[in-house]
Amino acid sequence: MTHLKIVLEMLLLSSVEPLTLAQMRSALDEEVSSEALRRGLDALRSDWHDRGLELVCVADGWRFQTKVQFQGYLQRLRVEKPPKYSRAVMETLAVIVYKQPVTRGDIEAIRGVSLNAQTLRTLEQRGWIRIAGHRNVPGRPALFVTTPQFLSDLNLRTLDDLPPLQGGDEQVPNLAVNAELDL
Amino acid sequence: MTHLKIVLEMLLLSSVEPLTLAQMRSALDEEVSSEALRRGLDALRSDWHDRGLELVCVADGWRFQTKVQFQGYLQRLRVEKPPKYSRAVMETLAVIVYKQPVTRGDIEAIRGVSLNAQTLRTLEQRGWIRIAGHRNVPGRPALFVTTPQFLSDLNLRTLDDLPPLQGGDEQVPNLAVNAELDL
Amino acid sequence: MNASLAWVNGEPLKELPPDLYIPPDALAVYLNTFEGPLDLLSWLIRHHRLDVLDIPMAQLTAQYMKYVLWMRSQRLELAAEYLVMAVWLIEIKSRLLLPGVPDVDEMGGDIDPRAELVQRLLEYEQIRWAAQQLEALPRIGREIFAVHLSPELVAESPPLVDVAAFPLIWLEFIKHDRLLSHHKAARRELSVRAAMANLLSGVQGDFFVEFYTLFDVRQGVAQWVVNFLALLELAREHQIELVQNQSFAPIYLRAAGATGEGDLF
Repeated sequence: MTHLKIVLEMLLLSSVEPLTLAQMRSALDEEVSSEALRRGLDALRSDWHDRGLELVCVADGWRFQTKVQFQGYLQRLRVEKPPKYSRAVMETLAVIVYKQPVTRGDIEAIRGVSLNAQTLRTLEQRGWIRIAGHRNVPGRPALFVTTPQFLSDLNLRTLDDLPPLQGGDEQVPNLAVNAELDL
Repeated sequence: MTHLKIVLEMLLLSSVEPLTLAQMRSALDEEVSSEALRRGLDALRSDWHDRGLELVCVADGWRFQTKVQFQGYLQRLRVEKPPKYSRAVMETLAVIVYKQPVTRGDIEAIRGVSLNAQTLRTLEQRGWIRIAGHRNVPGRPALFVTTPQFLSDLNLRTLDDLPPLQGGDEQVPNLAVNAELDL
Repeated sequence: MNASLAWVNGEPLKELPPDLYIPPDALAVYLNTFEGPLDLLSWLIRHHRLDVLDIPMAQLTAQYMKYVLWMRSQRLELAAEYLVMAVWLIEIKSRLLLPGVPDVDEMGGDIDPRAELVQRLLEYEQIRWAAQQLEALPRIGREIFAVHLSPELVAESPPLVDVAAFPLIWLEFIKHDRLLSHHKAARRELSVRAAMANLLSGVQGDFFVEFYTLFDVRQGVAQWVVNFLALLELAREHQIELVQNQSFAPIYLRAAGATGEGDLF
């Protein structure tokens, strides 16, 4: 393994947050071109190919993370259960993700129900949404958008990596067929 | 790399705490003897021999840690990205510094926004503010003041060493009261 | 499809009976799982295999009303949205039934009264679907975990704070405050009391003041209003007198109780 790869691996494995290319370059003791850095990261990624972790590039940088197929081992080890979000929370998130920036009123209009204050707070506390500004209408309601951390937590680099919304009429068969209820 | 080593490596690198042999065995899907487990860990340790991390056995279990000779890279990284308090935390601290003793309500009135409980907790956990008493009004709200540790962490001898405010004391009428408080 | 809808007397309820009779215990559990009227409607449409683009309004409204009335009879907490939706459904149904002037769009084409309902159902359905997709994505802390070395080895140093930041923060507060005090200053400037004092000092002695001189163009409309209010106030307090010889003639002001030696008339 080259010295560059050894240092990059060590940096990435010991950082709690994803690292940007700029951060990695600032940590290195000698000048490294972006090109060389990228090649080093690519090589490192293939080195880990058949291991339990993978090197990924998400919204806020590069990080090592466990592969999905190993979740069973980790779940056996973990005492704390990850939070399970209600349908209200996930639907609210979906509206913000696909229609951002949106106001609380927009969310209520699409879902057809009034929004519990706790629902938005849950998403804010998770660091997935934030207020990006205010709409210039009476009352100046807050405009919500998703954060880079939301993308990073869902293992995505940009919003374009999300499954596209099924549009208009193709939706109909789904509506007719999907008789399953999620209770 | 054997499957056992891949799983152990993944578990150890993603665990927040050192892992005991018992924890590792409980996470594995098949029965593994202590002997086999130890051999796997030893093999893993030599695999990492010429890399930036090392696998060590400490009092409360096994863990990966960065090698001492790589600390320089990590320090450069940390300098590049010094952690910062949020605007809310800094503003709250400034209000307490100049207006102490203050209640949560005072802080909210000056900042013009409601105060997140986490903001005060951050400052309390840092040991920079404490509750000095309660104001004798309905609800008996807690009165916050700065601590001696705040002064010493910021290299100040007394509160008078704080930079003076432009615009004079009429902007901060309570400033003179500080003298009465024994901190 | 194997998931049971609810458990009734220990028995899993796999599917709701087509005749809509559902044991009350099950229905209570079941209705609480709806995320509002759009969710209930889109379930009814799916369950009865109706065509969302050609909704039989009478049938859908009847089904929906059965649920809503049932919920009311059971005193289930019924959000206002459900009743609003009921009103809307009935309105659409009646517009379809009533002969009369059809709604037309700008192009002159007929508008199906159901169009907005269909639009909202489809939009909600998209979001319901998207929420399921988001839920299924692997998530940090659930299916995937970021690496973590023991905290003492990569201990984050606590944030550093520069003392010089405090006065700057305070300046921000003061600036904010100045904005507010600016408004207060503006209010003082337009004080009716001040205008009254000003007016009174102008009519000392036996001088008359012509009414129009109070409305100097340079003072602006706000000041005019204040001057006029001051004038009315002074007249009410009998501190000044207003004199007008005849209709549309000039109006004059003078201090109350003046001798009238300077009388113009």
